[in-house]
Amino acid sequence: MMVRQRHLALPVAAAIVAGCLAPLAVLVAFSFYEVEDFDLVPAFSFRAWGELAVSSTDWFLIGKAVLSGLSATVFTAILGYPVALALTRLATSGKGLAIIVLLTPLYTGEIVRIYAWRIVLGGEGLVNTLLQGLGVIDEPLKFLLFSPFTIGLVLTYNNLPYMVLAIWVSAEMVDRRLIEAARDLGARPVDAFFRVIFPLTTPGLAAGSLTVFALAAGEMLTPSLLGGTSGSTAMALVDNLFGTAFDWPLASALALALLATLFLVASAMAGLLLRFKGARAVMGRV
Amino acid sequence: MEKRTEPAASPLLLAMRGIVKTFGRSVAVDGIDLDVPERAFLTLLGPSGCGKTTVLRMIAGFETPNAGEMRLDNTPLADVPPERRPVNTVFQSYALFPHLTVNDNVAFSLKLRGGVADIAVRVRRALDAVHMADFGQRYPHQLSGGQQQRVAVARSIIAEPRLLLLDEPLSALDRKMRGHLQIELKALQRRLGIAFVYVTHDQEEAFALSDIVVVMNKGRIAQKADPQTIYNRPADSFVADFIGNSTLVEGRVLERRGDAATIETALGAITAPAAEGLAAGDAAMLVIRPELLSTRGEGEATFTGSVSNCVFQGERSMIQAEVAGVPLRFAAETPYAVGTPVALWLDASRSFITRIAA
Amino acid sequence: MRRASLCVLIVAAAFLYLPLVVLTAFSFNDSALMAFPLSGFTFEWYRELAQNDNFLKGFVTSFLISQPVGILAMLFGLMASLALTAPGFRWRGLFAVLLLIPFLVPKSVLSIAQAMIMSRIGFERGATALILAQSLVALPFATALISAVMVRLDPRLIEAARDLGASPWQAFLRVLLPQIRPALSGAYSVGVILSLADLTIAMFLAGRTQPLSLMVASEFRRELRPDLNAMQVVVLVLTAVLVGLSEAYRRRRLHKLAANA
Amino acid sequence: MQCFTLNRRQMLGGLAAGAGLSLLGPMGRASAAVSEIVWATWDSNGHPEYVAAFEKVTGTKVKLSFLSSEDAQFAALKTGSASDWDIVNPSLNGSWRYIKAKVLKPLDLSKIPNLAHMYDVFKTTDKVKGEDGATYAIPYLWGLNPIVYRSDIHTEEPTYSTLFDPKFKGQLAMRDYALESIAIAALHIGIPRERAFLLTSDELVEVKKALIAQKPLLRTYWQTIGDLTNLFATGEVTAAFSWRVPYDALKDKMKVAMAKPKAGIMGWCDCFGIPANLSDEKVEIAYKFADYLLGADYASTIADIGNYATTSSIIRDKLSHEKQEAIFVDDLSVMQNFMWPVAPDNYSEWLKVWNEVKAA
Repeated sequence: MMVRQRHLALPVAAAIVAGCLAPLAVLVAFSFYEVEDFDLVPAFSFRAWGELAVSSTDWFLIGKAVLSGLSATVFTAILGYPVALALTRLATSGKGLAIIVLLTPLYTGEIVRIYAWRIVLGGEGLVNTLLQGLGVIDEPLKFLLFSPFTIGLVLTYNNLPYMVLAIWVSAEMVDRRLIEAARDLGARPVDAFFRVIFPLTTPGLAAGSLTVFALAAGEMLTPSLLGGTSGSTAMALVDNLFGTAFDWPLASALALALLATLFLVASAMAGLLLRFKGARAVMGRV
Repeated sequence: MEKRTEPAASPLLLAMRGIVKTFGRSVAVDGIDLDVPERAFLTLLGPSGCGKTTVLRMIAGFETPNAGEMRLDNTPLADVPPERRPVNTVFQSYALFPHLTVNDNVAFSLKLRGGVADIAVRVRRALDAVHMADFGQRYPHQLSGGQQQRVAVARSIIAEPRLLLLDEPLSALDRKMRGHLQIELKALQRRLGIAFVYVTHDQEEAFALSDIVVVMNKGRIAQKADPQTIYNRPADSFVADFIGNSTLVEGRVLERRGDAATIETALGAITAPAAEGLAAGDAAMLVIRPELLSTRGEGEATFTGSVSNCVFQGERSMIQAEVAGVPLRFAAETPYAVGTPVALWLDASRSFITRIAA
Repeated sequence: MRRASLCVLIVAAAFLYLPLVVLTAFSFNDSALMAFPLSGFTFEWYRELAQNDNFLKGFVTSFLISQPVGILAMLFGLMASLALTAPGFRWRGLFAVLLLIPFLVPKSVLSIAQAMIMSRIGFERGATALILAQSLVALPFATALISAVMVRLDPRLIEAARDLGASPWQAFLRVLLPQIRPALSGAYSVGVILSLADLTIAMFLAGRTQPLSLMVASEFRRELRPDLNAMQVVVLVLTAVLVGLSEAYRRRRLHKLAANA
Repeated sequence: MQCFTLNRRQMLGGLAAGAGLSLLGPMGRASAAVSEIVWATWDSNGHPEYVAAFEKVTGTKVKLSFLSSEDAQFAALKTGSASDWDIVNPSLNGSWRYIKAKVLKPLDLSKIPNLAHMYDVFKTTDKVKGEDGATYAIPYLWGLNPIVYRSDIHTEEPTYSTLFDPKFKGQLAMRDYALESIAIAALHIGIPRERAFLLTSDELVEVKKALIAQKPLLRTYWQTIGDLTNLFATGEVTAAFSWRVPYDALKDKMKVAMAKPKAGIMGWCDCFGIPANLSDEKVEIAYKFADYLLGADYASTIADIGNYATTSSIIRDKLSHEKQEAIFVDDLSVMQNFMWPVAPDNYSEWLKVWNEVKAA
């Protein structure tokens, strides 16, 4: 009877194949189709792939997606560690509250939140008004809004809770006595972090990094509404090719190229993080 | 056993005065004074929850006392973080770093200091001291419990601390391994000449290892003395009850004469050495340890009763006999059947009349 | 040490709540424009919100969609976790990779691809499509939550239950389920949250169904109205109240359990 | 364990919810023919207020589905992913695409009595006719897209070249839309208006250069008209190629004005159309809606609130002269000066240029 437990994988796998792999397979097929008079014609044409191969714009945007995914990962990790570690020090009752506090911002609609950021960061916005009122600056800081800085900031904001959660879960599993042992053996808090906590939380960091990377690299609303003239993204281009330009083959090819690139970078990232001794020690025990 | 040096005779290493530690509303340590002399092997003994581990953690610097003062080598410890205290700890679960090899675990504190030239040599030496030199390349999860324990000890002595704290280091090991390691630990302490503060709830272990035993109860020190004194003259009924397998019989002091007193109990009036300060009329407790009861004696038997329970323990049996409603325990070479009538002789001069614990 | 942690948490909360504070402020601001300076206090936007049937409908739609998403995510996550932790499962590695796919593919690419295949096979877009697609995206999260608890369970407990005469199904119900209940609850919540917050999938797959997120995006296309801020505040407060109540309820139960024990 | 009761309740709630949905589904569909139609249109053409009278008279609810771009509308119809739309909104100049791709139903004009009131210029246009001579779309609303600007900052009325003027660096905005933005850049670099939508590849290269040079001057590209209104209101932008919506929304709050560049005013005209696959039971109500769009109720509400004119003369004479002026029906010859944006044959090249500009 116990044998049956593993058969539960079948419906799940079927759902993923139907809902996820099949559409992606269709993308592959479409990328070889041709468009004639607004009609998608089955064919075996390399037109889209050829166009993609020589398009510096497309590859630039794919690179940009990777870069913004990576930078969001790095920033959320740097900010996420102190927050996650502070959370582990809370009393159990506080943790329940903390998780609610952490997740609530995710409930708010993306669009409304984006416009709230405009009010915060705008030329006549909260931050500029405050800084001018304090006499720190004379002219409003224009780079706060509609710049790569804005994209970085808001992508970090949007993804910070995921990173914190992942590291937090991992950090809770680190035996507190190991940290005490490190301190006892002469490690300052910062030594204890780099020599014990960090190595032992790399699985959490890896999980968080994958999440944040995938989410940030695929974002299009935040860059387009807050990034100003630097807000174009590969995702928006796919959307544009699909909807506006009616060039499904190229849209499919670009989407697949983006996907493949993200997969490669993500696996490289995971591989790198999981090569740490700590990750092996933690995973080995499980 | 040899007569030990009085604690006060060695120079003082650690002094704790009026230490209080509370967690929320519960008081873990309730105003204790404790001195640890140089080169002493001091054991904190008590049931779980008595505050012994908290004392250890305060010495290590993981907890900050709410009140009181601690001095190590006459320097206040108040603002010294754990990493700057010349104190190392062997943790109950060993707390070996799972991502580091045995060598790296042991070398941890030396590497942190930087500029230590002979790390490899010293690691080797520390591992030699615990007979683990051949395991340097292994990871903790590849070691047995006893081996992990040895590595933990090696790791905490390599930096030559002034004081080594051991938090129930042998509790997770089987009986035989525990016996081995007790002997090794004691030998190691003598060889290194560092003071050990050892936490355990196992009185046999405490007696086997310690120069000084500190029995704790509910955050306070119930008694602090050498093992023999603790055993023979427990300061109060708590210590008496916690140590050994004694029968405690409540009664009232009839008469006090020098070191001895006569106590009236359910078993009758018995004269025995008594705790200082007990006077006629005080409620007190007579402590009867199993080995003071014998089934053969001269003259009239002290008590007569019948066997109510018998536990076979191999070389001897532990018998419980009911005497005037009081269960008395004693050892016998052969098992007894339940219901057998027995006559018992008490060596009253070696029993003890002690205070009733608060 | 404690103080440092507290400072970190306060700064983090300030950062996470800054935009929410701003939109709360503007939900009470006496101006139709979302621009500084604040011009006065009003409940006008809440009044308008209360009179707007569309939002109520959108909210109900979103809620109705989020529930099956939560349940599907939980059930499929449970099945996936059981399979992942099943003894002697040869395809475990492959299955784990498969589970990661819906998560690594950007939602918009996935939704576009799903919309394409659906229009080809004539599967109408709408609530059903939306529920299925959102559940698929929530599945990896749910699985991660449940299996994280499951791998740490002592397998001997199940063996003990079997030893005491429980059938596999009884062992699952009486031994495994009680232990993973918090994780299941978490998986369900993740599904609900992802569904409520989702805009991307809805843009491509909602069809005639108009969840709140889509409605808000659509309204914002025309006009940035403060009653949308008011609505966000109401949703946040409602969520907070619900969570607070369930937490209080949970604690009372704990007390009761403790008292009975 | 402590979550058990909560969990069970959540699950019960969820099951009830699921049941509710499955009930909603068929009910909604069965009664849709009479109770509801979905109108895909622009955010400025369809407000709930504009269709209230229709809903009242017919008892049919009009559900608004706002478009993001004409191209997206076309693509959605073409791919069948627009199955939820009952009435669509092709532009006058873009109708040929829809007709050629056969995504619209030929219309029975006799079912739209209000056609009689239509201005001749719209009545006679053959842009909405197919090769078979049938009419596929009905123009119903038109207007022009001005440059909206802050008159306190721009002392001179802006032209398209103002949008390329370094003097206003960081205060300008363009719409994130290839067709209009490229045409404006073409006018700016001196290409005559007749050819602004018929650019050669070489001209596109020049236009691209101008647009890339413009990028640092722009605060942002605007996505939706609500977005642009917000940008004006928050002081981020002082001049932008726009629709008239921000002007109407802000004219009482700040000094804003509309400029109609002499180089060529972008006109627009939206049409009523029925998707080719619309079910028969909905066609009748769709015709009623077309008639409504050309009737007095829609014309007067949208003139009043949105400041737009319909293609029908039905209420023109009842309006004050100021209102006539505001919605440009005082002198109908204005239409002769319009540039009608139209997707060119090499449109994909345009889109490519625009994407390259944005990614530059």
